[in-house]
Amino acid sequence: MILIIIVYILLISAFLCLIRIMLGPTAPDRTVAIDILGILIVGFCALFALTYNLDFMLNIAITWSLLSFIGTIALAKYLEGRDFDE
Amino acid sequence: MNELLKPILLPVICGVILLFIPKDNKYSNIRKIWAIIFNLIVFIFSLKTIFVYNNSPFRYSKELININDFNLNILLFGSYYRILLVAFINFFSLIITIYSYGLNNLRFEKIYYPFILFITASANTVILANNIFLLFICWEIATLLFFYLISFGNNKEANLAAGKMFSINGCADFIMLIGILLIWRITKNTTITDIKISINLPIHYIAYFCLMISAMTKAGAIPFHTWIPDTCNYAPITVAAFLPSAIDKILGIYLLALISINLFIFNSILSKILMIIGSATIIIAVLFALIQHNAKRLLAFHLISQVGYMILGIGTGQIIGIIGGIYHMINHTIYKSCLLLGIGAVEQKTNTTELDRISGLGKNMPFTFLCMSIAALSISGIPPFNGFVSKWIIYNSLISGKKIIFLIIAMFGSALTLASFIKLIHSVFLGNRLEYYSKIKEVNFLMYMPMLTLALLCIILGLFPNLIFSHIVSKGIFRHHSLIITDGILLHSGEWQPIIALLFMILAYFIGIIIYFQFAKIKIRKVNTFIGGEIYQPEETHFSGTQFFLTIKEFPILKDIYSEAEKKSFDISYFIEFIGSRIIEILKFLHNGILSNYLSWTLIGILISIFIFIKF
Amino acid sequence: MLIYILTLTLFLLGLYAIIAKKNIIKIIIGLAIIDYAINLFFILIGYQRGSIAPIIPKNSTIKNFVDPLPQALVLTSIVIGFSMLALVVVLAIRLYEKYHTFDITKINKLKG
Amino acid sequence: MNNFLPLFVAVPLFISFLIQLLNKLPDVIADWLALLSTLFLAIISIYLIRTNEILIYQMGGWQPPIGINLVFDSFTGVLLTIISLITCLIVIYSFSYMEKFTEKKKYYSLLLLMLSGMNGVVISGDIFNIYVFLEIASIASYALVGFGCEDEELEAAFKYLVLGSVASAFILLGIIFIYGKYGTLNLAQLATYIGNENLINKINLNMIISVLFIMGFGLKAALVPFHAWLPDAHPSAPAPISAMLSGLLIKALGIYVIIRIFFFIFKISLILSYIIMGLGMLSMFIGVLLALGQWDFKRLLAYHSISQMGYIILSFGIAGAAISKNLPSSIALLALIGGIYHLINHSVFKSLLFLCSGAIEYATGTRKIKELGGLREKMPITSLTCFIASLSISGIPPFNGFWSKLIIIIAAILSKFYFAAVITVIVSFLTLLSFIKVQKHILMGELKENLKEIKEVPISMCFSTLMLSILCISLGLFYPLVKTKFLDTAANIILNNYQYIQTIQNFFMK
Amino acid sequence: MKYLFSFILCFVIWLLLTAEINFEIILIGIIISFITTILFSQFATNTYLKILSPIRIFWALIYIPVFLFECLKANLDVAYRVINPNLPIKPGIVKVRTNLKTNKGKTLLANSITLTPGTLTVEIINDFLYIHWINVKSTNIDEATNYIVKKFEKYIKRIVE
Amino acid sequence: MNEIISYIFIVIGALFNLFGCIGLIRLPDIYNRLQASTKCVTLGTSLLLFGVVIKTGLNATGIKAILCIIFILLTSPVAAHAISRAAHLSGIKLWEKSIIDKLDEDNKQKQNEEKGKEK
Amino acid sequence: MKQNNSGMTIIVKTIAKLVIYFISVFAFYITLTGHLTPGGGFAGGAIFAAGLTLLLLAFGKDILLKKFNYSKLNIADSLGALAFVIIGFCGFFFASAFLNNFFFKGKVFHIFSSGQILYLNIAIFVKVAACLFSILLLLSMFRILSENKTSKEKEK
Ligand code: NA
Ligand code: NA
Repeated sequence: MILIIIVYILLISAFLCLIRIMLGPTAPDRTVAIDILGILIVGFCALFALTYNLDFMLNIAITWSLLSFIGTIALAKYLEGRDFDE
Repeated sequence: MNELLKPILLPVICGVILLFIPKDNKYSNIRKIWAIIFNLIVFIFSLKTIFVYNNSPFRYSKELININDFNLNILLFGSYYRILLVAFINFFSLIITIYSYGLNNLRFEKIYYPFILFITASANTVILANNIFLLFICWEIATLLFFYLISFGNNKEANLAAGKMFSINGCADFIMLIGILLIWRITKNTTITDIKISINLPIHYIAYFCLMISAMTKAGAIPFHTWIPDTCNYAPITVAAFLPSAIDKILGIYLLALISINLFIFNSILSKILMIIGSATIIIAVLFALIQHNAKRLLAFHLISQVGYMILGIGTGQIIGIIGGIYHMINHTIYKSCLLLGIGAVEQKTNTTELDRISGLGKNMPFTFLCMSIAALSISGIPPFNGFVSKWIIYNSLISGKKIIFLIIAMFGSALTLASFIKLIHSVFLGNRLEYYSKIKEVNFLMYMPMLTLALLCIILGLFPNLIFSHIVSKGIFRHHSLIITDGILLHSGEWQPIIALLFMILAYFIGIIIYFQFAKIKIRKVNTFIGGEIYQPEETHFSGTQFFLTIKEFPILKDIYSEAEKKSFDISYFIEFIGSRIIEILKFLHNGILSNYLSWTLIGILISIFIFIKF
Repeated sequence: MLIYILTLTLFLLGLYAIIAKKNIIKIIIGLAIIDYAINLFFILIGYQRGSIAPIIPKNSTIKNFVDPLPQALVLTSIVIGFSMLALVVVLAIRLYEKYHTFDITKINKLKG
Repeated sequence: MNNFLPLFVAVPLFISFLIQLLNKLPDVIADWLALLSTLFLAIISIYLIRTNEILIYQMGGWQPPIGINLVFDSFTGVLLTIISLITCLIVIYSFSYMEKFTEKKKYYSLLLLMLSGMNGVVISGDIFNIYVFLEIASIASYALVGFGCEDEELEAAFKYLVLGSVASAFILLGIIFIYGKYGTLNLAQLATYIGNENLINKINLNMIISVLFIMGFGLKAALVPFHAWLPDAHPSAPAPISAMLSGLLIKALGIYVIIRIFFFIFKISLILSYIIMGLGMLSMFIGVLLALGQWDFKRLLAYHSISQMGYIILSFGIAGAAISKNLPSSIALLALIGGIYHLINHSVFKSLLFLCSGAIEYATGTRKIKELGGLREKMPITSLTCFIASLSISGIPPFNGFWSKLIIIIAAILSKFYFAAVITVIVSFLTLLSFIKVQKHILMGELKENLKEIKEVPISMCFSTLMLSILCISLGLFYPLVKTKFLDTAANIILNNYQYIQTIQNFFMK
Repeated sequence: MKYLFSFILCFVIWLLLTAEINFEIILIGIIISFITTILFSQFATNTYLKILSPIRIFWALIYIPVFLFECLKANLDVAYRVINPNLPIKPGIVKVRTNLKTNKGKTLLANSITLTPGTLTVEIINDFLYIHWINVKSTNIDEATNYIVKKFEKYIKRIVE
Repeated sequence: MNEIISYIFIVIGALFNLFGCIGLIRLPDIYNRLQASTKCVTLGTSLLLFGVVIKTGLNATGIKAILCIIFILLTSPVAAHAISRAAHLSGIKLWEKSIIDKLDEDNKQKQNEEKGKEK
Repeated sequence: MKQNNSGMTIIVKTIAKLVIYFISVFAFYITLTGHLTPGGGFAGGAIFAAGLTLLLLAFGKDILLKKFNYSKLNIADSLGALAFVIIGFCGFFFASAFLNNFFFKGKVFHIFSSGQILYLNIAIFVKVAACLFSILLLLSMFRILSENKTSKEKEK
């Protein structure tokens, strides 16, 4: 029961992020939303690991947080108007 | 070795040997001499075959491949008639090779002589083949070799002419393939001597027409003639004399006779169609011949026109007419080659064949003059030359078949032929000799010897027509007066009605001569203009016989015809090319390099296939 | 059923992008979307309600795994799709170097 | 003996990576590595095809549907042999030809990757692996098309890639449907499952699957209307690659799989045969018409590839129709023989033609037909081989193209598809016309002023073209031998597909 | 010596990840740590080793609750502002100064600032940080420094420098 | 007991996440949104993970969760900083009711100085 | 203190320096336990390549290319692939079939179990990491080329 409530809370949060991605208005806004979405997914993974007692879900959580971070950095660098390898 | 394999394998072997003589110029004479020797050997062998023939046809068969009843065995059948034709082909090959010895502008010598031999071999195979598919293959190879023979000339126009020639002939060849496949479909057989189709279903007609179109294209009947003028004009003269005028005629008419008599049972509808085509060919081609200024083109149109007689003869469906057609084919080959070789000799000396530029060469080139005159008289059907005999037989058959309209057309064609040859002989050999042609000498012996031979043949075959006839009759095919189907030729020595025919002919020549002089009177004039001691270019000052017929163009109906002809309205190949190029343009336009178009095609393809699945 | 239709929509969306969009990058995105849609579809084919991933964790007693084969195949398919994507991006960049445009309709030297 | 099967995939893969690794060493080593590996494959493929039996190999020792298994039958054998032989010659050709490109090693490694993909497609026993190998070969070919990195090459590669990927997507979709419905991807198992079902002639999943496959593999085989990538892509690649793409790739990825799927898995139905025949005729006709309008030698050849693929698929369509109409099996067999034979022949002469075009481009620097002329004087060997190849593709006896075309026509007539026969004859003529044009403008005619200095190409290139033209001639001259040795068995395998199914079933029963 | 910190770091991470200790894990851990250290040797510095001294660890242990408290405060503050229908915010970017010299110190400071009440490090130029402040209390550089930086700086100085 | 505490943590974490996301929607400009989202969501997720740690104890899962917390705490402020910096560099202005933009002023001043030097 | 202009701010750099060890070890972890949990060579390689990408982003290419230049990546790439095929061949030669699992299989849920899958995973790791990162490098290098070109054109 409580888990379902938590999941719904997280889903609403994710939905709000999606709205921000849609609304926009600038590229950094969307980037932020994507970043947040990534972290939310980490939360999901943790919940999943908890409920099903699956060890490897946390691997996924770590991977996701890591990729989300790198992606955000990459987008930020792009938004600065610089090349990837500058 | 089987007697029938010799005329096929010998030329191939000889040709391959010739190919190994290096390209270097210093080997030129060796090559030429060996070519002559080889051709002589081949010819002698084929003559020998004639002499060893004893009333039963030669046969040869070798099992090769059998694809689900489609028989690709090598079957040869050598009846007397066929052997005779083979000998004749080899004879021409020899004549041309000898003549070529004197030619000095053959840039493609290394290929030329072997290819002459190869073409001979393939033509021989076509004649001897008893498997209709084998016939097709060799037919096609002959076309290809012809194409290469012209294209090797390295000459742009020759190249174009070769292309045109090939696109028309090749197309016809593939139509023939369709015909052959239909025949196979109908009879489940590919052996010529076993096939006998009585025409009553549409598919039979289609099969016949497919083969007929092919034969006529090879022979050059209207409307499939358009390749001939260009080819004759731009190809080397020996090639023109060898192929369109000799080999192709023989093959085309041979095939026409074969399908009309052997493969199919001839009926009156076909007879009418053939006769209409024949007479149209006679008259239209000769009308075009009249207005030509170039000797080669003029001869080319006569090449077409004469085919009309042969088709007319075969089209009568009567034994006598068929004999006449085939005899005319042989005769035509002789005199037309003679004429072309003569013009070749003139071209060798003057570097031109434009009639306006040549005149009065009679004294310089007496042998050429003589030979060409004989040939010209022969083609015009003047007795006692051979052209007369064959035309005579054809006329007779027309009369006996009560085909008077066709008779009149044929005779009128003859008259016009005479007129146009008077023009040719006049403008080349008679008239005033131009100053810069005065030093011209007769061509060498090896060049006029073949012409003389041919001219002699014209006379001999005219005087003693039975020389061939009697042999044909006695050696099995035409042994009896009744209808005997042995090889496809029906012969019947016929009831001639010489008097009526003779009368008509005299009338016709009278008309021809009148036409000639009518225009000659009006047009002859001569202007010598000197300005500042310089002689103007001769073509501006000299008016020769060619101008005489310009006024023909002004005749009310003819005018339209000529103007349409200039617009190429009669040229089927031109039409097809036009439509084809439009389609290709549209297709090319569709491939416009835009990705979404390509993708949408694929989706449309999917939708259509779903539709087909659902619908059916 | 709804989820299948959604997958189909995704697929058609990708197809639409490839056909209708002029920008090369959008076309590439369309390709990627098609790839995703198909992989998703493949996973769905192997899914059964109430089952979990076909991975055996330590000390686990779960028995109702989903069909593992589609997942293995999808992994392969993803790898393939990835390498394809890498190649197409390289091509797109090089094309941009040559043509100075991302408009596919202007990149049509080859026609006829 | 069946242990040899994985080598067809593994050896080229291994050599491909090895060549990449030897980046610092001279190119000659890469040359020889590539040559030796392809030669090795050619030898074992010839060895295997002589055994004339169905061989099965299990990768990693797992059973289907999980395990990967490789299957070798006569049809596979024919394709493997032709692929290995021609690739071997193409590698020899590349020795000299690829000198002018900077990254020869990368070229070889992509080429071998493509080879391994093709072999994999041909030898795979399950449909998903066919897809995987197909993708490997396709991706390598996309890269090779854009190898020169010029504008047009990149453009062609991009378009090819997009269209090819869409096709792959459709193929994968079809495979997913198959898996969803039957729960296996093994060809033999599928055949037994589907064999009990209704034929695909009404609206059901099988119909959709076959449409998807027709589109997907039809695009890989460049059948009209899925052909648009080919005339861009094939001319843009380096000549040896064009030869491989046109000669081998479209057959291995397109035709072969279509045959495997529609003749082995689905029992071919009449309507399907009609669709295949329609595609074939459309390809033949439109391809040749477009070829007639081309003045770029390689583009012309590319359009001819479309046209010739039409012949091949048409004859398989005829075979399918004959089977589903219950005509005598000899007719279906004939059509199959015609198709397989034309497939082999087209591989040989189209590769040869592309290699010739490469030689001409190598010597003269152009492939515009109008800028060429009279090359027979300066480049006798290339001209001779080009001449033979063009006669071969035009179907002039005694070269190989003649027989296969004739067989196809006869099969069409025997199964009463007169229209198809007439189209075939017409297209043959147009092909001949088009190659007469090529000969006229490239080999004959006057030598252009700017071509006076050209020389014959190096020996390795001449060797390959000569070998291929010898192959052209001997395939034609020894038709009866070829028929009894290769074609009959291969056609029989397709016709009597239960043998294949039975053998595999028995193997896994053990 | 320089690589020791990296090696130890890697090894510890490995052990944490596997959450198990036996012979093969340790063996593989050593190998992997070795490989990683070599691969990224250019990023290894001596300075991190200093952190391992007991005094610094002590200060770090003190710092963590301080920081967490600030963090919680920050979150409650922000949550309040977000939920409040009036949206009581007064944002702006201010400039603050730091006395920290090392990059590590500055980074730690910046991250701490970002994670705490209504402040976000936008830019760092030499000794100055530009902070986005959701509720600006002072635009003066010194006052702002007092508000934002001072509470972390003393700890960070002791931990890192 | 453990379970209850863990769920309390998890719920609080989830709520923080929600607040962060509401802030993402409600707040007026990119910088303010970053404020809300980074802080709340980082802490929220950390709390959530911490809840997991409490529930599972220090076994493999728990340790990984701790690693994940550390990682998020290390990286998410950096990400926020990078985005805000990028936003500022790409010229995105603050909300119009903002009080001060010191960074912008300083940049302009610097530019003016450079221009002065050039002159 | 001298500010290095390439890469991003010191904050990012400092964190990247620290985090890269974690990413790297995690990538190895994912690879080596590929036969026990989801993951394996492909995932591990991708994570490793992502870590390198982070370095590339944070520091710019100059620092990174000292160690991970294109030719080295290329060699690693083909070595990985080669290793895979060689392991496959081992199955072919030492056991009955290509890719046959012939290595000693150890205890379940230990790293040294499942025979050669571990080694295959390592090979794939090397291959994927090198390949992905070299693709990324290539892509970013193209961008520079084009910019250089356009700037040169502008100069002209
Ligand atoms: Na894919
Ligand atoms: Na593809």
